Amino acid sequence: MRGTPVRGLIPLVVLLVLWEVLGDPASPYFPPPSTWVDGVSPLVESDRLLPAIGDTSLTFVLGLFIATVLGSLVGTLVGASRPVDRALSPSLEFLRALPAASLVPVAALVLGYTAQMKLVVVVLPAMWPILLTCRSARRSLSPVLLDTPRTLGLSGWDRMTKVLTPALLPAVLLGVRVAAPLALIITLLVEIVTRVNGLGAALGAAQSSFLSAQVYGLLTIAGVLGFVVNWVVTRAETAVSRRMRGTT
Amino acid sequence: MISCDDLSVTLPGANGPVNILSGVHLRVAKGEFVSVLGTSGSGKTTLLRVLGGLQSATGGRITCDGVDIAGPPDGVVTVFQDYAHSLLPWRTVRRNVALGIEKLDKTERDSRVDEALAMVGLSERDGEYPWRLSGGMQQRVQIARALAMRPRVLLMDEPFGALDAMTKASLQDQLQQVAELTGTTVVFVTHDVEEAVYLSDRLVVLSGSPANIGLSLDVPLPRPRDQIATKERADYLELRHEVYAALGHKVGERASG
Amino acid sequence: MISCDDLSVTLPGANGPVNILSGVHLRVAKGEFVSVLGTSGSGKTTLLRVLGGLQSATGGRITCDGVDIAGPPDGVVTVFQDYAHSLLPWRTVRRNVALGIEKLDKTERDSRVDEALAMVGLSERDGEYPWRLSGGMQQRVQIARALAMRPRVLLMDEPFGALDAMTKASLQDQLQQVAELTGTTVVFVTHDVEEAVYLSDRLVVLSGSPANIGLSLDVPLPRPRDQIATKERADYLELRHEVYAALGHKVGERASG
Amino acid sequence: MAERVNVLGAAVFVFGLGLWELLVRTGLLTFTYLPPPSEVAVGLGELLGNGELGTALGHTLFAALTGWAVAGLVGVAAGSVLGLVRPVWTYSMASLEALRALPIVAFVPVAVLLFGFSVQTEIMVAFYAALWPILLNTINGMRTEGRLVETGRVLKLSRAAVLWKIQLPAATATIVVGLRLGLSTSLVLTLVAEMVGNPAGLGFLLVTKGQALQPGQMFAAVFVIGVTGIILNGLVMGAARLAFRGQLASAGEA
Amino acid sequence: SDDGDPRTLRIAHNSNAAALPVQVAMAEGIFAKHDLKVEFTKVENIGTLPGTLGRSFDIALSVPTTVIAAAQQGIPVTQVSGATIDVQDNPTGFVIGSKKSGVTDIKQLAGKTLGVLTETGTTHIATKAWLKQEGVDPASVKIVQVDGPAQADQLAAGRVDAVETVMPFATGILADPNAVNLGDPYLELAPELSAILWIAKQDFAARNADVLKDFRASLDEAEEFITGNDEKARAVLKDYTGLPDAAIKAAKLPTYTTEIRPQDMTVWLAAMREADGFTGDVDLDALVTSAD
Ligand SMILES: Nc1ncnc2c1ncn2[C@@H]1O[C@H](COP(=O)(O)OP(=O)(O)OP(=O)(O)O)[C@@H](O)[C@H]1O
Ligand SMILES: Nc1ncnc2c1ncn2[C@@H]1O[C@H](COP(=O)(O)OP(=O)(O)OP(=O)(O)O)[C@@H](O)[C@H]1O
Ligand SMILES: O=C([O-])O
Ligand SMILES: [Mg+2]
Ligand SMILES: [Mg+2]
Repeated sequence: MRGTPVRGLIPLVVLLVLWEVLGDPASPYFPPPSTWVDGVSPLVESDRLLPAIGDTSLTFVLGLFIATVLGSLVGTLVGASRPVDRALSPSLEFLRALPAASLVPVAALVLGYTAQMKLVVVVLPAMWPILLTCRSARRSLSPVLLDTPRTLGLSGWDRMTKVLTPALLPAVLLGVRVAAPLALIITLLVEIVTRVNGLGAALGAAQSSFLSAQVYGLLTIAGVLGFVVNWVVTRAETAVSRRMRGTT
Repeated sequence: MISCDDLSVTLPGANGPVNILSGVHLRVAKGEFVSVLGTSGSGKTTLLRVLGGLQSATGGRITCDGVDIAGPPDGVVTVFQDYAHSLLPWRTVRRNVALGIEKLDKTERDSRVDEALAMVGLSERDGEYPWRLSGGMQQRVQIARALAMRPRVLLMDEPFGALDAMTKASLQDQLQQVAELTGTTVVFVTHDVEEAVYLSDRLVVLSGSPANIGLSLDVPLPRPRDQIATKERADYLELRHEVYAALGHKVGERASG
Repeated sequence: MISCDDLSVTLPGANGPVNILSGVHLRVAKGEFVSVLGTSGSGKTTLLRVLGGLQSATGGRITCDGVDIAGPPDGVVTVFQDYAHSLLPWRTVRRNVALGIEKLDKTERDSRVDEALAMVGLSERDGEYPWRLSGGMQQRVQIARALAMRPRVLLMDEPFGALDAMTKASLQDQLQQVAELTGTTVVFVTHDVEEAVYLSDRLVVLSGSPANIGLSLDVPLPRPRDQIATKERADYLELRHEVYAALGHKVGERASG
Repeated sequence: MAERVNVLGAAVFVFGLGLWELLVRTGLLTFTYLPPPSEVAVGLGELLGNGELGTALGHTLFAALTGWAVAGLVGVAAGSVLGLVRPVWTYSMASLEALRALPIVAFVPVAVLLFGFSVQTEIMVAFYAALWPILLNTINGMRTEGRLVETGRVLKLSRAAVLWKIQLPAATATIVVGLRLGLSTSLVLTLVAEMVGNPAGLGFLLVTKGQALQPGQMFAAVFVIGVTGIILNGLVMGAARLAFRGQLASAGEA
Repeated sequence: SDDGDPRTLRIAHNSNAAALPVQVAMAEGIFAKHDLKVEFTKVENIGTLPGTLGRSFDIALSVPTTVIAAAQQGIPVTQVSGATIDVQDNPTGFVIGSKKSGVTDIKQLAGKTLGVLTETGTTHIATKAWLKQEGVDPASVKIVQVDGPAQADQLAAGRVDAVETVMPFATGILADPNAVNLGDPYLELAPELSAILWIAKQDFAARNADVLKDFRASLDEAEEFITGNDEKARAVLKDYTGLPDAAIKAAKLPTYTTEIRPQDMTVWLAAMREADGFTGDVDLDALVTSAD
């Protein structure tokens, strides 16, 4: 599988063109795409857009990164050991189901209204897909593949870096693909809820001021942000999968 | 050096746990070459996995140099029957062979890899990925990887099973030479009676269900052995005969008589 | 019934495309049993994949009953060399064997599965998952699956490679009997010269790089053959001798002389 | 069935609750917003007593499970097509990737406009949230090992039979992971939709209990949400083990 | 009832005490007496309500800033009744500082963190205007949104230095000895100001003037009832807010009014222009439906 071809954007473009042509330019709820640029221009003029994109990107990417590290570690651990899996699963399952919005005040009590607080709230749900895909990939690894480095006397570290990590990498990246939009959603949600810096804060403000063209403009920017990260991860995943062809 | 006493192994099965091995006593001396024979499914692979520290026994005691085996002991390397799964598909042949010796400095490592690849006749294919190789080639990569480690003990599970007669003979002799030169202890699972007799100091046959060692036979043929000279010896032919008979096999016996 | 003319196959390699087979001419008549020999990596598996319609040739013409092969033809079943990857891990042994005949009604299907499992000696393990079986057992499940299909043409890639001598002999005879009874055409890749001579009407040897058929030898031993009687015949021993010689192998020749 | 009850996991969970209670009792944690488990238990009793909890839970479960089930059908079907039919993948995957990147929470107000304050809004959100993990995992699971597909061809299975008997079962373990992910995501986003959109269900219950200065009841709702997550996941895994015994056993999940 | 019976009103409001008159009117049969049927929906997030008028609801509780912003974006809503009014001896808005953070006066907010209910909300616009009046640059105050129930903890924990809030949260926050009430930001804009009101879609209001008149009349009667029957009224309040008994007992009810006060809209628009850089042109006349 190669990277996702750009041709695949055709249906989306058709949809947007239809919206532009058939949409009512005066609609307060569904302004056509051509109005979106004007919608966000006040933010550009007041120099608020770029910092907002920066703040959101930072939380999103950093959150996703931490979630990836934690998710693959915990996922590998619970995938490798049934007792650990049984001990941790219900608690993890419980935490996962908690809505981010009700975690915000709790996290804020401990960390204040800071970027770290945003990170904590983002990491928990975002690590879940990575944890689960990693866990199931670890479970279905061939025992012979796992025995090989042991019999060759590789140290624990070498077993992890030279065998386990490459073998689980495709699964981790699949998990990251699923987690990326989730991390973005939660980042925006936390920003909407707290109005702590970022696109979500701008989005929330625009929404409560009924600036729908600005809302769509900001959503598009957020969407592009998510798409770019997705695209990078997908590229990485396809490149890795191709190298792993023997196993897949 | 390797010994197991009253070894038993139970594995999960569709209808509850199954007792695979029971009451197995085996002692392999340093530098000894022991072959393990037995019908398909008798438990040879399981026994080898226990000796290699890859599978824990349900009962009995297994030691290597007097130390209880828990995990693969240093210098004990297993060559797996399932070669397809034991090669890392993301590494080239060369890097697969180097996997166990990457702590060595580059010159030493390279020379060992080159040597091992030459032994198995794959010097030319060192840049290839394993999934582009034929079955027999993959098996040889695995053997090369084990040889590059220069192990004290080699546990080999049907290592030459997927090889044609000529390649097999050549590898048998390479193995024989290496073992003799370095004093390597070898436990060798095979289906090939002639190969077992030709290579071994002793051969054991797993039989029964749960399996244990039904026959143990010394092979006092002089070393070094030779594919032509040894196989023409009367005592070689007699031993072969004896093993076939013990396996209840009327064919090889007569056909070669 | 199966024929290939001037067949050539090129596969991708680390340093660009590699020409594996070139100028292969092979004709297998209906009901004929042809063995394919050759050193490890010579292209036996590749040839079998082309005949089975699993791999398209780069050049030449391949037909089955006069029809160009594009995809596996009806009634042609391949038994793969790497049995570990060819079984569906989520299906029990019984359901793996039934995979190709699920369109049949239940009674017929069950009786065919039972029969096939009995032939390979796995009747007792029919409820087990394949990953709980030993290597040789997995290989036998794959053979049973092919036999249950009652194919016109069987393409077998080292089907008895992981089996001990006794199980192997028993399966050889089962196969022989089935082929004779049903007029099945068999192309059989093996490393075992004695097996090839014992089973075949004709054997061919792949050699060279790119490989083509270097030797083609008729085996005019009378049928039905017998593990004891046939292998005692002078012409059997002579043929065996001849093949070993052609393979450049001095050992088998003398050892059995 | 008895050994399926996860005593160890429950013990760890209860230990966590105990630790929290201890922290509050020793005065290390003193927040009115975040009550100790004992107070949450009282709140839980009150919510159970007046029947609010049952109604809200029923509503949320209905919305989340409906959205999830539809996403399961659509995701597995579309994922199979995308995973198996090259041109469809080529000409639509990038659009899906772009749509997937859109933050659904921000669309809740729009969904409220389209569907009003109705359960449809929540079902839409639950569907959208669950669709992606199921879709991606299905597409990924459809990359069946080449040899298995060849086995199907060799045994002359029809294209449909190869799909049904080989490719889908081979993808099952992966799809089940997608379904589990989809389930928790749809539950969580249904709650978000209830918190900011349709005023019903557990999401609204916890907002309104917060506004009513009843932190015990509010966190009782949060607790119920978490436990619901555990139970739903257990049910999905249990059902999957029953329905796909072999697939899960071979994936080490039995 | 856009498409059904105009005398059946679908009403949306939140847990605010401002909604007490409609609930009392319902409970006491006052609506029925005026030949009105009503259906209530409690929605905590009333910011989304303007868009739902005419679809899900006929009448909704709202705030002036929302009405102005919505109208400016072409969403045709209009005030159809007053709800509450802040007067000097009965304020409903609060800015509360923390002694620990050194905020005991509005001027000390510069450089501090202020927890607000909604950044775009009425209370915050008023606070910003107030800050400006006091010579503090609102941009120098760091704003975070903190949900009412969480405000007390966040202030006590020092996560915010001051909060801007309403009833009933103010009671709990002020219970902390470190908390200091800095004043009601609404009353800094005008001596009397309405900050909560009832809205409907403009065309609905135009078509159903008589219904709305009955609606207001019902609320007026309900207000009288509240004044005369404190205990009963508080029982209703408890019923729809779910507040604990202590909070119900301690609650100070706001001053109710059904009066539509165009002058208040003018004050709010000015405050938005002044404090929020609001630049749009709004026809304030359309935003109020004349009472007669
Ligand atoms: N992972 C496993 N789980 C459960 N049972 C197993 C497992 N592996 C092997 N067995 C069972 O243990 C028995 C012995 O298997 P083993 O692989 O040791 O046989 P073997 O002698 O090596 O056979 P072969 O010559 O066919 O490789 C068999 O009955 C097999 O079904
Ligand atoms: N998938 C592949 N891609 C590229 N090259 C391949 C592939 N499979 C096999 N080859 C190459 O083709 C050649 C012939 O391989 P093939 O598997 O046909 O040999 P074989 O005669 O069956 O050997 P063996 O007896 O070891 O199984 C080898 O050089 C091998 O490296
Ligand atoms: O609230 C969420 O976790 O999406
Ligand atoms: Mg074995
Ligand atoms: Mg081959």
